[in-house]
Amino acid sequence: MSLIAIEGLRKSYGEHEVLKGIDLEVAKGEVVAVIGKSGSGKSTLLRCVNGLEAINGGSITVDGARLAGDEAHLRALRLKVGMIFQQFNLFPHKTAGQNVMLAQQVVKKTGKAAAEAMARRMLDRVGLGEKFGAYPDQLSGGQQQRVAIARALAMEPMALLCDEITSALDPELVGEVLQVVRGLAAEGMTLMMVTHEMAFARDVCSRVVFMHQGRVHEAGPPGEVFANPRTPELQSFLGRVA
Amino acid sequence: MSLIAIEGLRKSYGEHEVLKGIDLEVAKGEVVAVIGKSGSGKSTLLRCVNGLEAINGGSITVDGARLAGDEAHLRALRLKVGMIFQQFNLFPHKTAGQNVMLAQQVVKKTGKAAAEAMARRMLDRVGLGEKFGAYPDQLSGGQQQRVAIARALAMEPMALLCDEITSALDPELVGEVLQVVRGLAAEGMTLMMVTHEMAFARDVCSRVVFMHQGRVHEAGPPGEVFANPRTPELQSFLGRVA
Amino acid sequence: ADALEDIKSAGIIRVAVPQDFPPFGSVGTDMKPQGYDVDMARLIATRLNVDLALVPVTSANRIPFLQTGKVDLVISSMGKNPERDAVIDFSDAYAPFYNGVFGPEDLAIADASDLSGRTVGVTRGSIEDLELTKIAPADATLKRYEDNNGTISAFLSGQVEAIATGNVVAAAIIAQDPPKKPAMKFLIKNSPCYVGLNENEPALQAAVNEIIAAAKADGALEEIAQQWLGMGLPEGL
Amino acid sequence: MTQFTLLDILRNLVFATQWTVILSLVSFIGGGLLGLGLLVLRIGGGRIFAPVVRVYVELFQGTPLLMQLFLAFFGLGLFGIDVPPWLAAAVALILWTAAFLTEIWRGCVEAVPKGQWEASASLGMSYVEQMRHVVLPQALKIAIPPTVGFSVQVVKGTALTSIIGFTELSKAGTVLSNATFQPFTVYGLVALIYFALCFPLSQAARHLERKMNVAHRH
Amino acid sequence: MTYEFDFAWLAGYWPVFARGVAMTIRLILVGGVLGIALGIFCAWGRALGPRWLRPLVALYVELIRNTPFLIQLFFIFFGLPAAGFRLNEVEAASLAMVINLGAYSAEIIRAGIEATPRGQFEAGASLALSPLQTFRHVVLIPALQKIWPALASQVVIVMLGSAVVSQIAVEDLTFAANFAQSRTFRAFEAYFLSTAIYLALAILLRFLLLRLGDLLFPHKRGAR
Ligand SMILES: Nc1ncnc2c1ncn2[C@@H]1O[C@H](COP(=O)(O)OP(=O)(O)OP(=O)(O)O)[C@@H](O)[C@H]1O
Ligand SMILES: Nc1ncnc2c1ncn2[C@@H]1O[C@H](COP(=O)(O)OP(=O)(O)OP(=O)(O)O)[C@@H](O)[C@H]1O
Ligand SMILES: [Mg+2]
Ligand SMILES: [Mg+2]
Repeated sequence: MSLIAIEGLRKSYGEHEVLKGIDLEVAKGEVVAVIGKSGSGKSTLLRCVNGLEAINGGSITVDGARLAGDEAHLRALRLKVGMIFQQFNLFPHKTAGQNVMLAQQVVKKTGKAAAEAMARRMLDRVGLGEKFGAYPDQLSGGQQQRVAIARALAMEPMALLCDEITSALDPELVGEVLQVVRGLAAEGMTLMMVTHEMAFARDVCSRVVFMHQGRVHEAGPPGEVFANPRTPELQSFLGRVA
Repeated sequence: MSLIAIEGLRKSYGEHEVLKGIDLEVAKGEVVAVIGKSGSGKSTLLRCVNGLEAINGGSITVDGARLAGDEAHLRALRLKVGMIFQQFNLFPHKTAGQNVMLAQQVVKKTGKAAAEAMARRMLDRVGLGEKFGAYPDQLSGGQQQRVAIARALAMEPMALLCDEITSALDPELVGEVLQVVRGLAAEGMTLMMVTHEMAFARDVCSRVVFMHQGRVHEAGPPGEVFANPRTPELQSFLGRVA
Repeated sequence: ADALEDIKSAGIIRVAVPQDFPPFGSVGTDMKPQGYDVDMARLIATRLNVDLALVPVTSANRIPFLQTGKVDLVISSMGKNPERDAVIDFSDAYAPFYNGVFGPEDLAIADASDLSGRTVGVTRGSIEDLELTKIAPADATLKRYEDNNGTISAFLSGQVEAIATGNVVAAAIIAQDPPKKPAMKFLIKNSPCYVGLNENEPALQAAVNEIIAAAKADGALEEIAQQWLGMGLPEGL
Repeated sequence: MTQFTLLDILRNLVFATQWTVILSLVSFIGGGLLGLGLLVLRIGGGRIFAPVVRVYVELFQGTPLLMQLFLAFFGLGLFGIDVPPWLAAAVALILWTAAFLTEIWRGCVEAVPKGQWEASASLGMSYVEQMRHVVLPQALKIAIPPTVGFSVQVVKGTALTSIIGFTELSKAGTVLSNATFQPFTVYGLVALIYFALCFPLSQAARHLERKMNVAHRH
Repeated sequence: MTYEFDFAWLAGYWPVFARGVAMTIRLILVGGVLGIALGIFCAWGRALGPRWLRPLVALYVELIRNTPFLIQLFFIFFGLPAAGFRLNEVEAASLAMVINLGAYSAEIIRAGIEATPRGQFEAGASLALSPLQTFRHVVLIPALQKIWPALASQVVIVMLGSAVVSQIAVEDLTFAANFAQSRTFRAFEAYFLSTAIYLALAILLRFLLLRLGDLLFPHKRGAR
């Protein structure tokens, strides 16, 4: 059974229909790269899966539970699916460690000691064990993004959604974040990631989904999709980015 | 004789010495790429050449005139050397055309008609002839940056300093700006540009300067520098970016 | 210079009068000052044969007006005490001021010692404030409001149990027929009001005193008292 | 006792309101002009003038307006300078308003991104030209909502001129309530009139602010 | 004019001034703490609260901001007893200050909340925090930090504005000055003295508030 099942998903902003019926299944342990032009609806798709946007049609099912709009269901969903953003969105008034501890303590009511132990473990995992007490603005972009990953991991989600998590980084810092993601993939984490890093997508992902004008235009294993793009849209897209 | 001559340039912020003695000459018509890790002092170097930062030692000579700190000298310098920033820094309360006209009218006391004619010419040159009346927030990032280039060109500088002028752009928009710069280089403009676009540096530049910890660590024609980096620092830098 | 001469040569006398202390000084429907103090000012001006400029003042600024030479006299139902006398000069008394402690009918107070443990409202800096402060027992609480209006409102809204004020003021409240009527509990003192003037102006002081004496003698002051206080001048003012 | 009808009270209050309005306009216009001058000294006045303006602002923002009015009127009188009340009121209110506006506007100038200074410098503009053509026009736009918002404080601040003998709206209220013994009617009306004066101003400020934020997001 | 300043009389009045200063400090302490708390609640109510709460908060804020403090004070002190709710003058003054500062700080804090990047709300939500938890743990502190200097200024303004509470017989610093001058007729000395004390209090209060800000927002120190 697939962990995330999206069926006929539609989403409009006012008049403008951004997602025009998306069908997509993500199995446990799969690493899916979502690619496509700016405005094609990649972010919107991820945000819908995380319940950050109310949907206008279709359904999203995560681990067998169908997404509903009420607060309790949303929170249950978000405990299963973590999200990492392009702009890191660390809490500026909390240290790296506190960023990782907060949701555990507030949402899961984990005790302080246990939350701290978990935070240290997760920061170690992203290679930032020694930055526990540093505030976000004392960290480089790459470090901040890794803290954001640790923060999501600490909630022990079943899947992670990553929206262009390296786009706001200086080129030198991209590598360190991708390294962490590579590790997660190797450990079997389910990942759905919007990315512009084609080389990375080719190496690490088990499937590539190309979005175009609010639809899944092409999808398949990276080897196939990159080597033999079937539609002219994907061909032109790959031509431009590569 | 070189257009820009930098000798023993030193610059500190408080205790922290950012430039530790830079020697560099840029001849007329040369296109110099400045590369290096974040924090290595690339921006600071450009800002010193444009007189935006007071220097602590050494000298900068532009077109035979030595840089001094007083207002009159600074203005004279800035008429010879234009600068373009990562964040565009267009004047948000003026249209594209007015952005290009303002300094001509205020600084050079050019008449309105002449300034407008020049503005139209320069906007045409960067491919934005039809955007004369658009306000910056009605333009895409790439278009804004091209207006910034037109604005600098309208002052008819002898050289242009460009500080990561494509870093704030979405990947699809980088190309259009680099195209404009390519054109300028072909027409013989003297350019000194900080960039992370290695492919572009290789193609277009006549010389590459690698900065490391406030010093010029290696320099030479792009063919040599990229193909045979001599120092381990450059090797590692190129390895990471490429 | 001599203040009296200045007044004569200018042909005008500037007098500070209250605007918030009926019946000594308040306003008519045209917002012009009226009251005992105002008529007193008019009397002095007439008898000095000069024009009159009325300057409405409050208890907070009446003395600065005098000290900075912005007015020549302060006629604003002022009482006298040694500290005040050290700073300005006073004329002879020009008006009586019967003040007492007033409270609701059923409040049992017969003299100052009965105020023990009670809360009494009074207008800050007024004659009754000065007097009551002297005679009230230590455990009586005096609440000092900015003006008459505050004192009265405090009484009517029940914020204080009793108030010390002039009998004419109390009469004015009763005339408005409020739910809570102030009844006289005891008389504090008949403490007269004095005209205030700057120090070292003997000529002006003498002239004012002369006018006051003459007005007492010829009944002019009696007339003012009848109009504004509804009673005649007491013996020995 | 003189009897006042409700109409008498209202008529007199409205009449006194004209002083409130005039004083507000004078302080706001005068304070605005002075504030602009002080602003220039504050941000461009170097080591000598900038600290002087800072002390000035601290002094006027750190003491009650009531006391400032008192000292402007009577303090000068002590030195034999006879200031008419309207002049003292105008001077004190203008000085007070200017102190606040200078600070508000300084915040707005500092809110203009540093990049704007650098871009205009790199085009060869002088300090004055940068100010005139690039920074002030942008700062002005940010400054309008808080400035309009502050005008509400000015309107309410004029109430304190009663200490030097002005019978503006709130003093008229006090005087009338002393003459009528009807504090609730009188102060109720006073509150209403103030609200009628101030509410449009604060709404305008809010509207402008919202409009600007929308324009920003554009 | 040859006015001679004389502060000798003060000897007899310094206890009045000392008590006045203590009262002014007490009022601003109560008014500051509760007023800001009320302001936080109202800012939340107006920016993020349930729909029905928003117009109520708006009404309260507009009523208070557009009428003079003195009038508000009169209504609380003289008016509420008619509704069967009697507060003594100190309670009334404290309540008036809380209500007044509450309205002003609500607007200031709301600006801070609205300046919070959307990403912060979304990060909170995606970590399964409820809206209220997100507000409490994620939004509030950075929002307060952004507007802290403005809030500090407003507290100082309210402290200076508290001078009028002497009109309902609260024995604060202005009362002390008025009381002294009504006995001695030395108005200049009394007002000079109280002005100087107000200035000192204002400077001290602002300083303390900014230090408090440093304590509340330790991450600011790490800023580059
Ligand atoms: N809150 C919103 N209100 C209105 N339109 C929106 C909103 N968010 C996104 N859109 C529109 O929806 C479309 C898809 O946006 P989305 O952010 O999903 O694209 P994307 O594929 O992630 O692009 P990018 O690569 O630039 O991030 C765009 O046309 C965008 O303008
Ligand atoms: N205004 C400043 N005050 C203090 N330190 C500064 C300032 N500007 C720059 N620095 C420091 O100077 C060093 C060099 O900065 P610079 O901006 O020149 O680097 P760069 O090579 O341009 O880096 P990047 O690729 O990130 O733009 C850095 O360590 C930076 O922290
Ligand atoms: Mg996106
Ligand atoms: Mg740089």
